[in-house]
Amino acid sequence: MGNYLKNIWETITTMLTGMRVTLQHLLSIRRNNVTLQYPEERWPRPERDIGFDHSNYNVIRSRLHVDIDDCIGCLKCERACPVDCIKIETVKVPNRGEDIRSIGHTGVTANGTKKAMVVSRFDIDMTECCYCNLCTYPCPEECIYMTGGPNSEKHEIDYEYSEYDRNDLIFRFAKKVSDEEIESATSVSGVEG
Amino acid sequence: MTDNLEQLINDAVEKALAGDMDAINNIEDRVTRSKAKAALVKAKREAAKEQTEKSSDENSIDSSDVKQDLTINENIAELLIQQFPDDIIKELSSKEHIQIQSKNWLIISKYLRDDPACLFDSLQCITGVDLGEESDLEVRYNLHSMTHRHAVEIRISCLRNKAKVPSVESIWRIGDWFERETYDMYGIEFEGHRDLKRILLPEDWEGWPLRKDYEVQETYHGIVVPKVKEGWE
Amino acid sequence: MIVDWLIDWFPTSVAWPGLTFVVVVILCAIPVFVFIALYALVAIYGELKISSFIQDKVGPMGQGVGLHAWRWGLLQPVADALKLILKEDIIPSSADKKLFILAPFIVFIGAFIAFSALPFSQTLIIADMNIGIFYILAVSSLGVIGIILAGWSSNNKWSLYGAMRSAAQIISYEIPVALSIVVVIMLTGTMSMQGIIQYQSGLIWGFLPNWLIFNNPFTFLAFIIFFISGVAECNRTPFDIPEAESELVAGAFTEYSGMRYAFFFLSEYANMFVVSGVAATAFMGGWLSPIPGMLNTPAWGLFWFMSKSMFLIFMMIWFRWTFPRLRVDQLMDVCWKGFIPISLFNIFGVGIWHLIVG
Amino acid sequence: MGIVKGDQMVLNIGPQHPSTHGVLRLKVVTDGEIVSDIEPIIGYLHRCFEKHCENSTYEQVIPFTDRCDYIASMNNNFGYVVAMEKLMEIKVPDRVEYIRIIMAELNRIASHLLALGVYGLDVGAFTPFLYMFRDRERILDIFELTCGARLLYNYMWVGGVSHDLPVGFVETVYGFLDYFEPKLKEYNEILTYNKIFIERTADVGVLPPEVAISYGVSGPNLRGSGVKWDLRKDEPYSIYERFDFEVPVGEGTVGTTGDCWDRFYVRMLEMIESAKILRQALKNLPQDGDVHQAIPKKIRPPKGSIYQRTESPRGDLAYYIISDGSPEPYRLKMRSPAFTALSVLNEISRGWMLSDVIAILGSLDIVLGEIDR
Repeated sequence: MGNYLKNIWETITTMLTGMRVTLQHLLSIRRNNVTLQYPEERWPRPERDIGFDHSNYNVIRSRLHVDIDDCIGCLKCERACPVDCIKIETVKVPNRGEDIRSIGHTGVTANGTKKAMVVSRFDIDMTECCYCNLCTYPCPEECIYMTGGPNSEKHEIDYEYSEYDRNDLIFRFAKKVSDEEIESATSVSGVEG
Repeated sequence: MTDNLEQLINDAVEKALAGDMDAINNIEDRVTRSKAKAALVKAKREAAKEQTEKSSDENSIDSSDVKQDLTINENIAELLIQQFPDDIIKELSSKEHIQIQSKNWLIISKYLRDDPACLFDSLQCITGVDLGEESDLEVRYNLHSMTHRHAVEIRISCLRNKAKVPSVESIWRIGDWFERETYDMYGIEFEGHRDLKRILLPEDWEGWPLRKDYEVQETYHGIVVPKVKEGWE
Repeated sequence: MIVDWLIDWFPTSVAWPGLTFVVVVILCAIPVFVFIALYALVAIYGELKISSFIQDKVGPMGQGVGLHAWRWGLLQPVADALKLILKEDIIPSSADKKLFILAPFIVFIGAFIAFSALPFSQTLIIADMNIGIFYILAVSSLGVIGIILAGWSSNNKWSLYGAMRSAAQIISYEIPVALSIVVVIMLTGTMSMQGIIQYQSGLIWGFLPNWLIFNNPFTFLAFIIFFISGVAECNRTPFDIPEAESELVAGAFTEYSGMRYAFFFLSEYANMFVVSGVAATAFMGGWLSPIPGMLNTPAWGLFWFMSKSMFLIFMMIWFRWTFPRLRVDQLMDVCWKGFIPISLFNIFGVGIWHLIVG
Repeated sequence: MGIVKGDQMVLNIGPQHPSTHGVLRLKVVTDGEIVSDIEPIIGYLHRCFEKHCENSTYEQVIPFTDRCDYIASMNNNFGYVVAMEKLMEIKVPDRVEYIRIIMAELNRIASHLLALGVYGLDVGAFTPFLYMFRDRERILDIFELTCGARLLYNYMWVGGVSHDLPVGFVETVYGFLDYFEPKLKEYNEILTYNKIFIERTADVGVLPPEVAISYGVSGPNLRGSGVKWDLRKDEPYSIYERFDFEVPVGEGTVGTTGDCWDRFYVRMLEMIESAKILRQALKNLPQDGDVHQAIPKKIRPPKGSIYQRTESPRGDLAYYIISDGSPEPYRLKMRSPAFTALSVLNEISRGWMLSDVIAILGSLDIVLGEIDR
């Protein structure tokens, strides 16, 4: 009998304790609220300079970006990718470090490296990307990196990107010129050189 | 002019190495700035290289300590050799593992679990290994004792086309699932297992995926199994 | 009352007296249905908001398009209801079609007809029967048939589990409910709802309204048992084992969707109101004002009744978002080993008290 | 009167079910509400982790380990890099060790919060679940601040970590701890000591220590059975021997030792211990040092094999790595603690009710990503 009454007593007290906790939350919702009204308000993403050489680099891993003018086509990022979501094709140029205007090819990177390749294709399939950041580290020119967040001035890119067609999530960074144009441009300049 | 620039870059790099990235970021000319950055990267890499070399030197001294951390008990091998002289393959055994023949494995495992000097009451892991396309398969058992707090690794090799090992499911209950997993991946049959069937893969899967000579099946239930992604579109 | 008034109002010389009756019933049923629908919208909104506030969220805030785009998400329940109504009506191919279609209506009818005896105010009551409270107890357990039909006809194991649990639960909890009501009937000496309320007018101890919860400790206990058993009859947490979304997916309602599911939902909320209404009537003075003698017009009566019921509904919502769920056998334990002995003891106690004090 | 035996019914819980914690299927043989046999059917989430690893370089394995136990990715990274560093005999700088331990313990708290919250959901309490997720979110924010990812970090690398700590990190974590420690009282009030919760969990699904050891159950589940066994204490890896903390074990406070409540409460106590470790680590964190310093240029371990165990939030997480000297592992086997924990389900939930099976399954805290790999 004592046990029986003790049980009832425990039940009542612990339940009332629980109800007190929830009532406190109910009454102090203005102070406790943790949610945001999503499309209008957004969670601030941490902004931080980690000493990486892009002034706009953001620690957030949101979306890969390639400064294609700086890419020398070394394929290191393609090899580093664990899920093979990067595809690069290159064409050799006859003269290292020479601009080829017709296909918009710049000869020298921002770091001063003379390019030996025209990057004819640089596709990243963001549907497959696993955001591991492994491709950004081997890049000798630091031209592939993760961007995102409102604090990246250069790339006003949505944090939550979406497309109607999954093919639109394959990002094509190479200059939009056809293979024939590249071929003719590289061979012509070869003749001239 | 060029001397000036180089001087500027060198200064900036030195400052940056000391932790002041602003020195580089404040350079106004874009080309100079990127040159400075390139120099900084180079300098950092060299510094890192030096440090790795240095630390690898330290490692060679420390490596003796690392070995002592291991809880592997070397006496177990001697004990087993005394007890089961025919079943232990001494040539292939070392301090860290004991290679045994599969025939008496069930008896040995019972001994390992119950003998007061061993008391391996916990089977940590069963790992199947394919030793190469031409050679045998191997099963590795990592045992651990909660009482003595020591560990041992037992290895049993078996033929590739007639892979059979006695089951230890009755000794350590977790052997049940571990053996099913090894069977699933390597096709090693554990004799005496109550319910040996695939565990992770569907029951009608063909082949043993973790064998080195495994070839992906063409179709599964009429669905073409996609090969490695070859280019897009 | 309303029924009587309407019947009087009709010309008595109509050829078929039965027709009068049918017309009157329909005239009474329509406002009740509208009331249930409106009340359900309010209650659902309340549940959304209260649960959100308890959980440190703000709940629906009316961001978006269409019906959602209004202040504080006030139209959220309307949007939800419209969504449910417009959804495709799916009947599983292996279900027993007739019973499957019938089940939601039976559940709803059980809750619906109980409203006819609820006294909303001095004059606002559909029918003031002399066995009003007995009638409510009788018809509110009608819903269990609907739940069993739903579980059986869905031809789904989860539904069957839910239905069997629900049947056991509702039938068991009928007993403590009835035993607590016996306490009320003992004291008031009437089963008419209005009669019970009339008994509670006046003061007790000089300052408290003479409501039954204040009358004596046994009636207070009876109120607690009645209310908790009522929560169990509504299948709400901590007694929601027939639905038990983490165990039985959705219990008896697993296979239901769209309009039919909305009916189950509606009847759950209607049941909540019936339980709260009966508790408010039998123990908290119904439409009586908390300050005896003041604000006792019929309009204020409606207000007092609704606020008492809504307070009890708020308690149910509060329970739901605080407690875990009991296991099915523990639920039966609570009923058979806890509530029923205490209720019996209660009846005894009230009798003694009445002899000595009253 | 004998027990009336009714017809038995086979019930499939899952693969789509609210409380299977992933895509698990339980084939349950029931007699009314009583469960007489359970066969867990796994593999719905099999992603060929081990086969993948044999075809990736050692660096590329780390993102895959993230995805095994996606609730405690840091600890999975940690186990792998500890194994690799032992195999390659790399000594990492002190700062890196401290950073790793801070991250691992933060993730342990996050993982336990999820386990406890979801367990509340399993027994029907919705609100504690959201309270715990609210606090877990703060830990994820700290991770986001550190490495930019919230769930799958790829943070620990062989020989170092990917990003150095941000400015103000230590203060942020101190702030979190100051916020978090009082919250435990709230969880206890609303869930742990709630009578209904105790009724649902005490004496249910008792796992005796011998059975637990024989089934290879480890981590909080084993400690819930009263066995004082924690790899951080008993076989210290990294620098855990420098920290002062207790190993909480189940004591059967409200029921039998080894019941669901004990397993639940051990996790609750472990969060306090993790907070303790965090405070010590933050105090002693070396201020300077390059986190990339010890990262080898090429990861090519010498020939050999290693079996390294670490304590993940779910138990002994072990990696068996066999290297043949190439940049890709010859064989990489992951011994997942949740795998062994799930295998004991049938043993301890036979004879209980259907609702209890859900409660027992929840108390084992399984993550299907790790079981199926």
